[in-house]
Amino acid sequence: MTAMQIFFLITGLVILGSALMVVTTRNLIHAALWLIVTLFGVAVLYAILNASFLAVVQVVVYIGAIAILFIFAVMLTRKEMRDRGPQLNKGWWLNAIIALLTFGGLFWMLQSWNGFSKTAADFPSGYDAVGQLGRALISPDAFVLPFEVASVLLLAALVGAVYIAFNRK
Amino acid sequence: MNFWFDPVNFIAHWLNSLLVGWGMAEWLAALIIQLVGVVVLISLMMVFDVFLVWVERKVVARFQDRLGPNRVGPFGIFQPFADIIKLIIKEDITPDGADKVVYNLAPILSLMSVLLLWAIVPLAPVIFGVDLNVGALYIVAAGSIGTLSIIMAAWSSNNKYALIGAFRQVAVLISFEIPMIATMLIPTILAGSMGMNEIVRGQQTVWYVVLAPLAALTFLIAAIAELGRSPFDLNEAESEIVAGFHIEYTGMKFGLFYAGELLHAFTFGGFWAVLFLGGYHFFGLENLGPLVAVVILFAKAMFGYWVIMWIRYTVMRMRIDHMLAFNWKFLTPVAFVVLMLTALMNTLLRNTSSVVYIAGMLLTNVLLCWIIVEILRGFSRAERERTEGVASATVAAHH
Amino acid sequence: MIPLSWFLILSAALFSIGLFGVLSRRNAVAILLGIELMLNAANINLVSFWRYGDISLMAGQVFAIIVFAVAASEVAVGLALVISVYRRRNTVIADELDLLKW
Amino acid sequence: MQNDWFYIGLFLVIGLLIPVSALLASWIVSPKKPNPIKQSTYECGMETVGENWVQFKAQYYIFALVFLVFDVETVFLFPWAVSLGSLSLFAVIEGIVFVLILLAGLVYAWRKGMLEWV
Repeated sequence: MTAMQIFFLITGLVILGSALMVVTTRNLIHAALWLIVTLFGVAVLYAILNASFLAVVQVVVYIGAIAILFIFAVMLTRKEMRDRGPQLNKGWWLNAIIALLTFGGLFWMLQSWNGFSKTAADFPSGYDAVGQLGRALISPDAFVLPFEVASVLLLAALVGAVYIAFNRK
Repeated sequence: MNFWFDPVNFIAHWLNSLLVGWGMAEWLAALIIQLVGVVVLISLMMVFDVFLVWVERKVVARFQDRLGPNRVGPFGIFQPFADIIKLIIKEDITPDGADKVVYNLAPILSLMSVLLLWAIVPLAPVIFGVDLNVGALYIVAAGSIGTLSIIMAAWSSNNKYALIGAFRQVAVLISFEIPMIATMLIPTILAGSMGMNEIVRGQQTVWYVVLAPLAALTFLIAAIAELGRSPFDLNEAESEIVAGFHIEYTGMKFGLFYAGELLHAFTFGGFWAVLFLGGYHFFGLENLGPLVAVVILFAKAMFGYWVIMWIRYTVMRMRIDHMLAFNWKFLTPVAFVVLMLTALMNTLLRNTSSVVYIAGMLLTNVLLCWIIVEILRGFSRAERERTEGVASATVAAHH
Repeated sequence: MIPLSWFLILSAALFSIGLFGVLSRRNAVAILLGIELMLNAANINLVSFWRYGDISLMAGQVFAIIVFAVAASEVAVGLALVISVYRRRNTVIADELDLLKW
Repeated sequence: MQNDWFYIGLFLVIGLLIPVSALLASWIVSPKKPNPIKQSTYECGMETVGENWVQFKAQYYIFALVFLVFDVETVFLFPWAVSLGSLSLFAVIEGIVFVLILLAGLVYAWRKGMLEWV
């Protein structure tokens, strides 16, 4: 057990624990705050995986924008501060079984794959992942089309969201 | 290895040999050295923060034709220590109905988000926390933790004014974040890297404020809005919502918000210096030694901080609709146009001689500035004619 | 060094928790929170496959960034729908939105 | 690169500990004499009426929405900006097209009057 592995296990426990709080806590603002803990844990995982750019982007996009939007939406769709009534469906135990089965199925499927417990080579120091990413996003024989399509997707989302939510008559 | 030219490594080596000489494991010694470095840097910033309280009070006093603190010690320099003692021994009130955990966490996160920024500031060529290759986005990430702390503070303190103040503040923060990110892209393009060290190194010959003056100006305006300072201090419009999101905070918790705000202003002064004013470069003076470079950077950061204070104590508060319209209808489009033009001109001119390159970039900015001013003039003329037309129509109706 | 399996198991667990949230929550906003968890689980997989494969192939990271864009669009449109429904029906409980069941 | 993040992690921990220790010092020293009036919500001396729930202005949400879209867009632009120095003019044009598409969204929101404060 190396220090890195212990650190990974702690991060993983924090992620899973806070994710459980997201789906079970009664107070929706608390659920959004727990989601932020989960997302921050995922950012730490990206840092462990040497994906610095994605780690920072995770914090910028998820915590800085998506979580804020969630908190705004929770505040916008409530008549009072307290959450009344049950927060889970009646058949929640059935759903828990479905989720457990999904996890079991995924686990079984993954462990039968021969690359399951692969280890990675050491990360070359001075490897410019951000520059590589930029060139991959721009070069015509790589991902230039997804790059432009993402822009169109965001445009469509903006137009659609603005139209749906605030169509004044 | 010389103390004058590489103080950090000199001390680190000395500490390392000392600790290993005591029979300590190599990795533990390395960890302790890193820890000492972090603690020293953060303590330095906290001590500086105390000094900033005095600077801010003294400067605002001069702007308002007063003397400012002048009783405790020479020039009142010990006033902040009296303030700190007062804050510490003050009773800490938690209002009924507050969400205790979130309520206590918010001021801590607020100060932490500012302290985190100092991890990437290159104080000198050899004195810096860490040379992160995603520095520019890291600034935004730390800022988003600050935004979060505002929402947490307001929601958990169970107060109407706090919530209204936080909504306003967050709306302004997230709106002005867009031009700020867009202008941070420009030094990134010019230096070819997001790392702060690389950006400062790229300004050895010419500061980016010469190559992209419009971007520097836009960044300053967006930074002032990010700080929630006048003319963008709607979050604490005293006559409307008392003190904004930290209305229910007393004692040391309020002190943390206050300390965070002051240090944030100074930090953005520092980033303005790093991104546009050449960082620790000052016409070759930084070659005298890293400690001189640190002094240069702090002087430039202080200049940025002073400009922010100057604007704060001179300009009146804006209305929120004007503020958001100013951002979305003016600052954001301008920032993106500057970004596109800079990227284009940089690519077109990069193979020419440096004189042509600098002149070309500067001329592009001047031309763009002229076009923007012309558009604004046309717009305001139309607006004036419209309002005058309305006014004369009402006058006519009255007769 | 951490084996790839740990990342995959973690992301499978996160995905299952998100799935549970989507299936069990009554509030529509909370359902969207569950979907965020599932998207994050997918992203962990993409990035760890990038790291454990050939790091000079950027497909994993590019896909992860595209997932960020998709997540942002999903949240924007999803929450806009929730708000629109709340304005018309005055509820965000998914079970009570049964107009199409008739 | 992981060493960099290790350093940032240390920074995070110390940056948390310093405010916490300030709060602890204050907690040890300060008097604690709670009473109901002191604990009540501060509204300039007026009795607090109703819950702290205020009508949330939908306009704030629109700005958050527009912000979200632009935030994600700039994330795409950072790798582009970093590698711009080694790319051809064609790549610059691609980035400009990307920005223009997004600005079209801003123009749409503007023309629909969504950016007005009503």
